[in-house]
Amino acid sequence: MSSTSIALPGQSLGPVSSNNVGAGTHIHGDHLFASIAGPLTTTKASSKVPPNLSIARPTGTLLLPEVGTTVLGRITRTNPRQANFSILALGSTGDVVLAEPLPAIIRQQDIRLTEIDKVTVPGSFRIGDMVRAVVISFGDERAYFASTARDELGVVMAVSEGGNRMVPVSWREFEEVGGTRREARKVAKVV
Amino acid sequence: MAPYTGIPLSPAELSYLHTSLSQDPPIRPDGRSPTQFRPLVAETDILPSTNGSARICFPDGTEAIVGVKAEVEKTRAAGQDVIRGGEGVLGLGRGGGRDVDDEEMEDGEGNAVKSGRGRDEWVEIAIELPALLADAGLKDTLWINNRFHWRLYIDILLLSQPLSYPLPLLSLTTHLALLSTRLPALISEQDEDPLFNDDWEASTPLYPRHTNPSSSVQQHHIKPPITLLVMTVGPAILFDPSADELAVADAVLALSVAQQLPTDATSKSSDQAPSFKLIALRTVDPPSRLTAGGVPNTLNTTTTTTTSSGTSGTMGSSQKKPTAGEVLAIRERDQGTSVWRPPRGGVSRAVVGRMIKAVVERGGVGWEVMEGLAGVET
Amino acid sequence: MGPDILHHPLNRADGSATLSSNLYSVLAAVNGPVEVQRRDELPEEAAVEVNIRPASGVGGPRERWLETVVAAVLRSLLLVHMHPRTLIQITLQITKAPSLTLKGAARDVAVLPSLINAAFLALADGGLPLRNTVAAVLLAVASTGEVREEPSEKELAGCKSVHGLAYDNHGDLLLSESAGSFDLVEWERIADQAEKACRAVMAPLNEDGVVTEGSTSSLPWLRQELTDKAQAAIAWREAT
Amino acid sequence: MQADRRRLNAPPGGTAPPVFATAPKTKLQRPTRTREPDQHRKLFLRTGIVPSASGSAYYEIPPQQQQQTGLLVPQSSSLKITCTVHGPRPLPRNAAFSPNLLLSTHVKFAPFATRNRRGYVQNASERDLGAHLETALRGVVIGERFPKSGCEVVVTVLEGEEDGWWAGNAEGRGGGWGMMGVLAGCITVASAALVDAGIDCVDLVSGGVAAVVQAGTDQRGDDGVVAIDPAPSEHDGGIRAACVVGYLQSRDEVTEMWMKGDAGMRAEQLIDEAVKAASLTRAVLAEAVKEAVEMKLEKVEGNAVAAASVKEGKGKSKDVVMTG
Amino acid sequence: MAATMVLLPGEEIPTDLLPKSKKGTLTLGPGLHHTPPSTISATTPGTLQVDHRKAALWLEHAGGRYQPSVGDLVIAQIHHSSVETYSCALTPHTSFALLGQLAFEGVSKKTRPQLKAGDVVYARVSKASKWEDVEIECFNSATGKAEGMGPLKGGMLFDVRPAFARRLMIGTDKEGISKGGVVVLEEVGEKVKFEVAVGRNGRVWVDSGSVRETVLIGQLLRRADEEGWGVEAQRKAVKKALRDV
Amino acid sequence: MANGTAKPTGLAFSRETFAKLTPAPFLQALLQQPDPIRPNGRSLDDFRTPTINTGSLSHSNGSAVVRFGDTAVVCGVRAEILLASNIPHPPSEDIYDNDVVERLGLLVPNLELSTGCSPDHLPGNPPSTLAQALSYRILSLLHTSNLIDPEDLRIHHGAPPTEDDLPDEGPKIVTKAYWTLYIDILCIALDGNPFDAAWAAVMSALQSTHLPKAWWDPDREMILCSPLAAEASKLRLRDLPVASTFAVFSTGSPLKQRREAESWVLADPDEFEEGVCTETVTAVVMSDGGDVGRIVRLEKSGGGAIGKAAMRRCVQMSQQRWREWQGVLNGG
Repeated sequence: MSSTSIALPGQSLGPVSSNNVGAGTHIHGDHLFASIAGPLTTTKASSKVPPNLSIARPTGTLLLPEVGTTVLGRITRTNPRQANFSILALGSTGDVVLAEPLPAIIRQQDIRLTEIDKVTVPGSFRIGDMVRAVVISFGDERAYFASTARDELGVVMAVSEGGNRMVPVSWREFEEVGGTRREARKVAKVV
Repeated sequence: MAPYTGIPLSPAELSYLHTSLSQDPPIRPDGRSPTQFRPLVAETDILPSTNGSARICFPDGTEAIVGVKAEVEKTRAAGQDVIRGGEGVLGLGRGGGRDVDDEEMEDGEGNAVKSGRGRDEWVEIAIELPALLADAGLKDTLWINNRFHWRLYIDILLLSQPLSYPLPLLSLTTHLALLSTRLPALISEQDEDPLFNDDWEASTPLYPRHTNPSSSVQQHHIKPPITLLVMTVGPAILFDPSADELAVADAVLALSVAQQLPTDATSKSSDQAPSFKLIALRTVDPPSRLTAGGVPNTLNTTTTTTTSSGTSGTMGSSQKKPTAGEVLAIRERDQGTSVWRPPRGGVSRAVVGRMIKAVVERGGVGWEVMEGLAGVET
Repeated sequence: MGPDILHHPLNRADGSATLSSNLYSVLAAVNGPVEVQRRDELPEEAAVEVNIRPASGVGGPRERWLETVVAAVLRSLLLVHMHPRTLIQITLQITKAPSLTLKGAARDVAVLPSLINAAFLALADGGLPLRNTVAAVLLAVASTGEVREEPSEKELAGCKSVHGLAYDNHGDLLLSESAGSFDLVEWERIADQAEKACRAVMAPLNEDGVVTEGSTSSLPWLRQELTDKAQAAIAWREAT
Repeated sequence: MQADRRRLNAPPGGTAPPVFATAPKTKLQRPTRTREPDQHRKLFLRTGIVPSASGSAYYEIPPQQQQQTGLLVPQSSSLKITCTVHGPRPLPRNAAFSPNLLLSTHVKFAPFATRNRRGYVQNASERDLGAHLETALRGVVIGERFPKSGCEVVVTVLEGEEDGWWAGNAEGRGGGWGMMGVLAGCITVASAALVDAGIDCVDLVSGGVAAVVQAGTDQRGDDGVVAIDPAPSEHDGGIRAACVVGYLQSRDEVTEMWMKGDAGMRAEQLIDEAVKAASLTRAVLAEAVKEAVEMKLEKVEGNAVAAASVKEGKGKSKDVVMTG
Repeated sequence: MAATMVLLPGEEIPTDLLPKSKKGTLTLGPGLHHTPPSTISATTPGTLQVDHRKAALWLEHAGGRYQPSVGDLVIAQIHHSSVETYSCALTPHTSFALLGQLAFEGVSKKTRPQLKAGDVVYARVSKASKWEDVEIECFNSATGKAEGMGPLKGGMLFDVRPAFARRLMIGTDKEGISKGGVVVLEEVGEKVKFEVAVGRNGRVWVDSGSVRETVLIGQLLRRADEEGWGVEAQRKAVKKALRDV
Repeated sequence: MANGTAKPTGLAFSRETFAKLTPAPFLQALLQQPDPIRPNGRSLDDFRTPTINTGSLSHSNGSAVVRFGDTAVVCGVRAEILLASNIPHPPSEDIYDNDVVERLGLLVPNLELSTGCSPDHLPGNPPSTLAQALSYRILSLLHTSNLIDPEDLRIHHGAPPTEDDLPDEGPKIVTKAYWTLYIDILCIALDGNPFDAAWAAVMSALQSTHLPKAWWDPDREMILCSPLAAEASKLRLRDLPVASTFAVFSTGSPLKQRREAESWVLADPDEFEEGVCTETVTAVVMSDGGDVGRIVRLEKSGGGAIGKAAMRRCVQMSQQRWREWQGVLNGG
């Protein structure tokens, strides 16, 4: 791994004609250049497709979520129309930890795929819940728009009103560990 | 500078403007030639209570007023006599006053070297204009005698919201105001408390209008420097760019020029166009860098930003979208050819050279502007 | 004995009280739970904000420091989880301070007990949810080594060390600020005496209002005050 | 200066900096430039000094070897600059939508950074430095890759170049020549921090400064020489003109240029020399950045292998029982 | 009434004082905090009140800001209106309560009342959770009947302490004597005709045709609250006040 | 990256992610182990080993750079002159000597956090409450510990006898001016516990402080100083107080029975730990003549977990640390 060549911003990576632009690179004139510092990786070139050159950041790959990125975050406020949450980490297991939380919104219609009319925000999330969601758009000037309308998406960790840890017992309910108290959530299917 | 936002132009308009300005010759929205300035309103001596004043109004509505006021001040020379003894007092720390005491050590003996007696702090200016203070001549004319000097207060007032970089407007106005500034004639002798002739007619201009070779050294024929805004788009170099033009600039420079002091006093610098020298230059962050890039047609079907809570919310549609990687590739390959993309990188040295040349060369833009301003009726 | 107390002097505030000890007088006002600014908002708790105004002039770094200390104590005292995404605002105006200028830290420590006690009374008056009842005392160790409870201005000026401590009704130490020169043993002696004193002011009363436990030096003024106040509040019931 | 409610203030009487008397027998030795005109002072650059920031770097030009003067007052000034980068981060609530990364720069001298004690609040020249730096960096970052996010570039000057020799005469002082050296440093250190933060840039921008310096004390006749990386205190003849550039070597472009003074016919040469200086700094910059990347990679590997020692606190990671 | 028990914050309620209930569930009122399994402690100084019939207990406390709970009748002031809801103020400086645009008796999209900022409504708290904004309604969502709720036209608003408002609302026993020990309204009622609505949030709305009388009534209530008048004091004050009407 | 035993929720998070998502449970999990190891790899009582170097700032009379792990602080001391004649209300002659420094405000410490040392302290706004509180704690501690002999700050002048003096008495010594020390503390990198680091930096900087020889020049009516290092005098510190801060992590909650609460005392907390701890203790120990280490300042607030016993341990650790530090500071 340490044998990999390290590219620096501004370093020429060859003509565009024979290379494909990948992450961490950019094109200037007819040449491909590095735009971040990190190990350079080249995909296998085939007869018709030129190799794809990309540079990875030494620490995780992403700095910000992109459309389609799975994110983990905590619900910060809810109202009848939407739930606000702070994105804390990127990736379905949150491997990329963010230095600062990013504001995001799950709109009521994006909570579930089915029975959208029946779903309510309070019946799906409570402040403090840890949710897994996927970014569906860059959203408004402040918040990303995210969706939990998929089985493996939704609440992954929750604490009961009584302050006890809960575990999912169905697709719509959590239950206190060693307790009987149940609370309604949009539960993320165990993967 | 606060980020310049609120550019009213769409990516399409920006793209169009950029291409038309990149033509040779460039096609400017208002049909000007590259070196042509927009007509401006200028007047001087508008403030009777000042020693000199001017007002300039650009067609884009930006307007500035400058007032110059001169006051007699006792030259600070604390402990000067003691210092004569040869043991110097040197400042460590703030107290600029202290520092200049050393200066007294050199010319304190009363030898008649005139230059280098002026001090920066004799000119108090509201906004730091590049190189105004660099002009030693100005400061020296403020010297009255060993004990007294003029203090010049230059108050600059920008009357309007700056639509673009305001420095040129301010410098031109200041230039005019200084040209129109007059100081009362001195009638007292040597180092005694100065007495002045209250006859305004007898007063001497800070910057004599026309040069007469016979005049002594203390009068210098240099006009106050001016600062001009120059921008490049592709190959073109444009002067006095409008706010719209700046929105597509590749690079913007603010250049300050002053007249070249004739190397030998006998040269007929009066009849031929005086040469100009560059005395300050700085790049200005072009607002174009903050403009929004366009979306290449290939991506148009799926917009990546939905400020309006459209149907794009559902998972279904987001499946169709190209991966982030593909988006990047498409945008990069386009390189702003088919749609507008904010400029990247800087400006090449060669272009800078050309810009400088265009300003300072004999009969260049710098000369034109100064002539134009000299023509302003007072 | 015990400080002079006036309940609910301010009608506009949700809760308020004035407390005058032999050294300081403090006017405390409480508002809450009220709407909180977005940037201070805590998703699962109420934010606690303390503002301290000195007896003269505008506050400075010293007041900011006092605020952080008082806020820390009150935060551990309030049931902040009951009002998430709200603000509980406490304003403490010092109206009387020792005339003779005390030396730095002594002056800093000396004011804290009065601030804490005043703030507590105001919170109680405002009916904000409290985890416990708290009381704070000021102790000074004279150069002779003897410990003075609620010392006088003079004693304070001449003392070797000053100690401000606060205990709650479970005997938990919520605040301990000491300055001067002392050793561990001394401090532990101080802590014991302080705990005794704090428990005493909230000790239960029996019928004839005589203290059943705690030092005789101080009566359970705190409980007395709060009890009288609570009974006054339901006077109308008896009336009907 | 009125009291600042948020700081501890000077005694009401107000204080003045000490005034030094040159002791009769001591001869004040002005430092002189020993290196060639086209030679840059040795400089030190390291990234990743502030782990809590997205990116950071430290830049230093150590004081030149100075003869033991036995004076309290430093003979030659040195340059010490730190820079942290925070971002990409969400824009402040009040900010409007921005399609690009909103870069904002902030340059501040430490109170003890210069001979004249600095104030706590940014002054005009510090704000202007910030503007110059912003211009230099805006051109190099690829803003459109970080929509609606901001990036704070914070530069703290721990020790700044002087405008001239503290004991020098009028010509050496004023003119703010020191500022230009500082700007060159700011550009380089900020560039390193940006790359350390992993923000896309078209190139490594590096700062360089050159000046037209008077050979002798007398003004007339000689039109001086052009020297790169001038230390104002070393040029007793004074500095006639100076130029700073933020230079992109791989594109041969400048994102920032700041020229002051009367370069006469030498303007172009002055620029070229400044660019030369920038190229020299770039070498150091590239080296530092590469080193940093290699170190990060090793660390990542270390974690992946999970053989990290307990000292790094990784050892126990396996034993951690998750309690959601 | 038994010797009142005064509790200080953090003090537990002796188990022998807890009411016995068949279901084994207790209803906790204001001023009390439950820590599982079975610890009940005071959160504010106050006198313990127990209702053995309802197996309910709470602390009586005079001061403090109004805390909404479902079923409370409140007087709300419209602050602004959005697509589906009006945002109304119940108490100053607290986040707004939401009132559905259609939460009135027998209204449709077209016939719904057009309320503007400053208008006052008499409403019922329909949802009170610490996690979301409070919701109120101007009709009983079960029956769809207004039950006296709805916009309050004309008149004036007066602020009293929430505790006093509650006393005003306790109503009268079979002899028609106020249980809350407030007789001001009854007394005045014998001389002057007026409309009144009392909100638990410490707001009283009064409207007798004339402004003068309205203000007078408001003042009487205010002072009865602040000066803690007993029944007799109230009667005296009312007589004195009405003499010059 | 999966580690830890899979939970019913099927969650498998990396350490970093776990710490980020649910800091408190993460810390609790680590501390509940038989021999607790903190996330930063330290044991409960471990302080970060400091690195100090002094005199690196050329424009300061004294300076120091102190590093505690990833917390770095720079302190520069600048001496300026306060003319006695400029003092509005000069204190009476009989003023208790040690009070002069405080009364005249000759020590002016200011701590700057908005240097971008962490994302929470970005520049552009006035000093945060934290910064102000820290500045004040340092000032107050400087005064309480009587570190500096007022004599070191006085600039005397032997006034020649005037005729209204008694003939026999010689020139009487008057204090013409005082040195005022501006102690500027910049936090360059912040990873928790800024106070201990800042205080250590102040101590080291003051120790390395030299004041130039200064005298009153009657002719110019001003104070002049000698630029010769040889003539400058080193500032003497009477003592070397050492500050030790602890944070308390407690599982106590109003929703749980009091007896269920567990708590741990963490020495020299880092940023992450401070984020999940509300209760803190700071003990400042100095010799004050003895060799046991007497307490000059003891601060604790933010919770009730620390009682007498825990406090005793904290103080003893502080005294231990004070002993170790004597070497470090005297050496540094």
